[in-house]
Amino acid sequence: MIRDERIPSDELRRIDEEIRSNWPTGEDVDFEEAIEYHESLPDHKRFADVLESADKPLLQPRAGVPRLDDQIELLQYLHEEGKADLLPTTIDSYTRDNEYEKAQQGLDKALETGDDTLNGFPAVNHGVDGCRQLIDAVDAPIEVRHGTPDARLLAAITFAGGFQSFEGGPISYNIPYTKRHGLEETIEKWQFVDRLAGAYTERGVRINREPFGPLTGTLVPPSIAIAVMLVEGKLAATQGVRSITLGYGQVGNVVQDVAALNALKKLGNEYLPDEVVVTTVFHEWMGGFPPDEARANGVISLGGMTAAIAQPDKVITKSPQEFQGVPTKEANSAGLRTTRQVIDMAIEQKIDIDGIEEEQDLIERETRCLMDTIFEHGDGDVVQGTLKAFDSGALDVPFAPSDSAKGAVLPARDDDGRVRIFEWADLEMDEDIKEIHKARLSQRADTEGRDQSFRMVADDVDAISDGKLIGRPQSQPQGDV
Amino acid sequence: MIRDERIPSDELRRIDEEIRSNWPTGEDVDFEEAIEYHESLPDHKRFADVLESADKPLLQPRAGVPRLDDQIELLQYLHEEGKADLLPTTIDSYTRDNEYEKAQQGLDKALETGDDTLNGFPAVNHGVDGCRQLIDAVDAPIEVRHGTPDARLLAAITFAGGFQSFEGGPISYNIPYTKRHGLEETIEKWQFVDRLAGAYTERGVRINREPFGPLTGTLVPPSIAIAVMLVEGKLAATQGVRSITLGYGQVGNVVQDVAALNALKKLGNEYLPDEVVVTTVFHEWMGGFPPDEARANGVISLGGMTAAIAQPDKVITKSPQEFQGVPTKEANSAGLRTTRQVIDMAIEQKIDIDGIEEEQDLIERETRCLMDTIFEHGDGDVVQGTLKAFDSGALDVPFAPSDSAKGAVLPARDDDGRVRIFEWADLEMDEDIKEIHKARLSQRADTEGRDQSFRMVADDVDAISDGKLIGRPQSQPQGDV
Amino acid sequence: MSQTVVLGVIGSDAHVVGITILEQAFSAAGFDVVNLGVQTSQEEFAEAAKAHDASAVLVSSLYGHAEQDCQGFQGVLEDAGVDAVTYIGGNLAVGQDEFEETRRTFRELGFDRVFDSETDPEDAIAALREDLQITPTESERATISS
Amino acid sequence: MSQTVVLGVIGSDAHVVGITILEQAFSAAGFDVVNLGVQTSQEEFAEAAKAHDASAVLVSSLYGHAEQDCQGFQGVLEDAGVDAVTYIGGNLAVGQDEFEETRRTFRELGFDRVFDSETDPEDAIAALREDLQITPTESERATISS
Ligand code: B12
Ligand code: B12
Repeated sequence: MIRDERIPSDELRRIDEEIRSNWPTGEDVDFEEAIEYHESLPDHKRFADVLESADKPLLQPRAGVPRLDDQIELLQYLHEEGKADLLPTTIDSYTRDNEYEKAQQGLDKALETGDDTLNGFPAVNHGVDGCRQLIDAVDAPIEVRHGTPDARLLAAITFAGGFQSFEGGPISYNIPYTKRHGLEETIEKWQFVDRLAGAYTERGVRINREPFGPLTGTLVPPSIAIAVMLVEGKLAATQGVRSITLGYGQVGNVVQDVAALNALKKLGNEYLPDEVVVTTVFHEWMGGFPPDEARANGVISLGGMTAAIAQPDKVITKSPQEFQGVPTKEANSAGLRTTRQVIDMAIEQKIDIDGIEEEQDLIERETRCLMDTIFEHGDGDVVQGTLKAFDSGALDVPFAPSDSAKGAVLPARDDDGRVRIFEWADLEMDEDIKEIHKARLSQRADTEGRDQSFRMVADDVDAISDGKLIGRPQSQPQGDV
Repeated sequence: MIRDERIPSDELRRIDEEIRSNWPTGEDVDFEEAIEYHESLPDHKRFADVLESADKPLLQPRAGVPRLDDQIELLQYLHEEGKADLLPTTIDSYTRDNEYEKAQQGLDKALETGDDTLNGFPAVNHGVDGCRQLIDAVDAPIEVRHGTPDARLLAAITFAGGFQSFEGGPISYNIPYTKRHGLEETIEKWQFVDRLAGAYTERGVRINREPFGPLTGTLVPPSIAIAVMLVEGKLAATQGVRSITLGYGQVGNVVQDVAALNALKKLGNEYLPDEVVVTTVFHEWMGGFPPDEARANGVISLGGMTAAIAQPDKVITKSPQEFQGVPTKEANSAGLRTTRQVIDMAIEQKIDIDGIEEEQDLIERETRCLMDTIFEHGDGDVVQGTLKAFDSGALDVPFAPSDSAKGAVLPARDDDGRVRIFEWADLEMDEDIKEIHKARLSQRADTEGRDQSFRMVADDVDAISDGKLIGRPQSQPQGDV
Repeated sequence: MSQTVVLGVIGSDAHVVGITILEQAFSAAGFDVVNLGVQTSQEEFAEAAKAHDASAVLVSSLYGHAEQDCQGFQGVLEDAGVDAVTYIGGNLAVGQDEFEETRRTFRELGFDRVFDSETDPEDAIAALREDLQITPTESERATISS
Repeated sequence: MSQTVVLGVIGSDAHVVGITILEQAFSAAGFDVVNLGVQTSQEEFAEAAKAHDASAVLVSSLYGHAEQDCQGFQGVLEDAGVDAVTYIGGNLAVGQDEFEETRRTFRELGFDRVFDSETDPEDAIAALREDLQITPTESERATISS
């Protein structure tokens, strides 16, 4: 029975050898030599140090293209023209499915015809050497961003390749990203990833790990996201990770977003062991974007404003082309610079908004309910607790495609635009908290003169892309404006 | 001696005839026939009614091109693609100088070669008929926006031409816009403009008048702007205007901007006669913009956010191309839609920021000091008081090019980014208020480890275009970030 | 003719929100919806369509690999003996391509209609109602601009 | 040679902030600045330059009418017997023109250097120091990119 326990060294070695034989480039991984390579990197490429010592939110975009030279050019551009502080390398979907053969075909096609049909950088296919060429060529720390349920080979190759930060986790890269993988399976696989990061950490190469906070990106109630972050943070810590960045995706209500980021930071420090350095990352709105770059800039700026107030350690920016498809490098840079301008204009201002403490308090209480139920489900073991809580529906994520989550919980916005829970299904929560949500939602229903229904949820899903925050019915009163 | 008194009817008629003979198109103005034309306009083209009955901030861009057909196309585009609620017609600089001959040459050149060397719509040259073609063709209310010290003929023609809103005033279109005209002269000329608007108003055609709040657009302390608005509002009311929109230009500190808009609304209702309907307009940042559209979008969005919180009746939007030159219609629409998205996402949220009341209180006290000194300088007469107060420097505007203002007062931002007064010169102000400013500015000087000097002012002037709010010295600590 | 529609996200794509909305909209419009969820293979589409005697197969793809994922799809359907209207919709190309080009690509792959991601579910429902009640000629079909 | 520079905004233009900054920067750099303010005519520039025996005339224009306002300016200066370096800077064209085109236009109107509105005052000061101390050849001048 899988538990929240550190993988023993010999086991680590065994798995490592096994997974490295899955694709030819796995052979080139040599741990000792990799440590040396990391030690040779200059300070400003050490991801954890740069992030942890920053005195204002650092900006990082998403970006990945199949060919190495293109990826180098892209990242250099985002660094120089977009003024990104931290850089990403987003991995293609075939690699995420461990279909390295298909990824190879895509890469070959890209190399031959110049036609990029892969939606990211196939790091496994590029191998240790390819990764290092990228690390060497770009003058800032780079993180691997992906969405891979079984990321063991990807981790082995990219860590050896010089990357010092790795996104994802067993829940956050399973529940929103796949229906094909069981949760037990992904937990086991991510224990290896974290253990490997821990092995580097032990040798002084602190690999930063970043659980993916936004989950399905669509109206995720803050406490659910935070609970998942705490679980993944704990699992990583157990395996020896010492630099953990907990994530949260903007819901668009400033008070709720600031409160959530505060709660994330506070609970992160509380639930994670002292030896872990906890940082936070704020993702600009991860749901459906407006099909209009000008309006998209408004969404991005509201994220920047929120970041200026909450001051997370890092902000993942969106581009004005988010709706349409993978952005051009110009659009990606534009998203960075728009965000930077808003943050830099607002960050020195004292902006204390009423009600943040109250909302934060609610989020913390909700999160504690969820954490308590996880511990109870597992008799104190987080791994078992997580498995059983998801199984019973006591822990759940809205719009989850995975079979490992019920996906039965449904969110809706209240009259102020904060995300509340409309359908609890089996989610564990104190009755008095449920009453609070209920009261807020019925207030909205009153304002709109309609019943709470899935229609309201659907309207909220579309609202931001339609130019609003709350999905009001078309012909009804507009609330207190 | 010119005083704040209503121009008698016969005098109105005399001046009207005189100024209409200044350019051939003046002949076509027929007041009675114009009233009929206005009465024929549909409700949704009645500027004052549309503005006063709106339930959320209406958006209006700036736009003006020389040719009529181009102007029609431009406004239709801004209405349909930019979703502007209210439209502008910005007048060219020659017309502002009453150089109708030069404007005609520019217009002829534009018609012949297609080359637009005029920077706006020469409404006098287009005449009553041209104006009405514009009003007829565009499906929203349109305002005349200009910057003309002597706008009498422009008013006579555009009012008869169907425009129902007219920007400017004797101080706000003198002090920031010209050094050639004395204040006494512009007051006299604007008394005519207001009196003419009053004559239409008496006949049921409520012409909306909008004093230009941003003044020089560059770090204008809120109380100075508000005092000028109150004076111009009072002058217009005396002449019979009943729909007055008081303006204010964003300084970029959210608390100060919200406080200033609140104070503007409150003092406007207090100082202006009861029979006047007072509305407010917020101008997105009027100072130097960043030379980068992406960053400019951030500046614009911060304005939208501020508008969502303060909820003025109208917002004048900027375009991302503000730095470069007159924007394309696409960029102008983009500025509108970015603003709309931010406002619509934020406006239903309850965002109460601490310290707004306190800042508002300070602004109100400052404004009352200035108003008191104006009344005292004029022995109760606002016109004489304004003339004498500007003359003595008791009333002053920073960066004023006009010889009628000393332009000796100098603003600088405090450590929070609020605009304070660094050099008072002869500006009238209670000692305890001066002490508050002094304390705030010395706090900033401490943070930066440098003395207060013109260098600080210059740095602040450039700060937003350089991507910050406060002009910190390059190598110094960055404040409390 | 049965009014069953089979709905799913093809390939490795896990974007579930769109089909959740579509399922709800088509159900509300009176169709029997068989929602296969995300990461559905061509074969799973074909089997389900056959098993439920579906009159329409609605394929969704958001993540930019639609073109590869749909290669040979019409053949798989034919081999399984499926005779249904086929629609595809979502975000069908990687990057910032022109949609008309994309539409052509997927029409050539055999889809009866191709929808972009700005599509209102109501438009797809209207189109399907039309396609199932009358067999439209090519010219009529063109007027619906899909 | 005197180190006096005459500064002003030409035509009907009232944008005063730029020349306020420039006045301060040139003064701090040791020049004697005669600031004519906004809305200065060609004749006023010429008179002041003559009266103060200026070594440079710095013209600013922001509002987009610079080209019309500067027609014949060099002739007016010559007629007044002014022998000075002439610079123009600011926002010199209406709309979103390419700056290189604008620079050409104003070089043809006779200005020695043309600056865009992103110019840091320090760059203009450096250029003027160079122009006044040594008479640069056309090739040297080109390297300062103005
Ligand atoms: C939310 C989201 C996610 C969530 C998804 C959670 C989940 N499981 O659903 C997360 C964060 C997990 C995610 C992951 C990824 N995403 Co994503 N995601 C989005 C986002 C922001 C919104 C999608 C959404 O839910 N929209 C709301 C719903 C209601 O609208 P919809 O999906 O468009 O569906 C409507 C219409 O399209 C239409 N429709 C859809 N299908 C069909 C079918 C038919 C027949 C018809 C008639 C109509 C129709 O009707 C629907 C209902 O109105 C979009 C960008 C955007 N649109 O703003 C990117 C986007 C789709 N994602 C993208 C990418 C690349 C990915 C990743 C590959 C990479 C990554 N960054 O990690 C992974 C893929 C993982 C995987 N295996 O699938 C790209 C796709 C690029 C392309 N096509 O060129 C997009 C466009 C973002 C971008 N600009 O880069 N994503
Ligand atoms: C503030 C402002 C105003 C204020 C001016 C107050 C005042 N009296 O000074 C107000 C609101 C009154 C105003 C009015 C108008 N404005 Co105005 N204004 C601006 C704005 C936003 C900032 C200008 C500024 O102060 N910048 C800060 C200073 C420090 O920078 P600067 O002026 O560029 O000067 C620096 C450099 O250019 C350079 N420089 C300047 N001159 C010279 C000369 C030399 C020799 C050298 C070496 C360097 C140099 O060094 C300076 C110091 O660093 C600009 C847009 C922008 N830049 O963001 C528009 C802008 C200049 N204005 C514009 C226009 C059209 C007008 C109006 C005609 C129309 C209107 N909308 O009402 C009127 C003109 C009235 C008149 N008669 O002049 C346009 C010009 C369009 C064009 N050139 O194509 C602009 C670009 C806005 C736009 N995008 O439409 N404006």
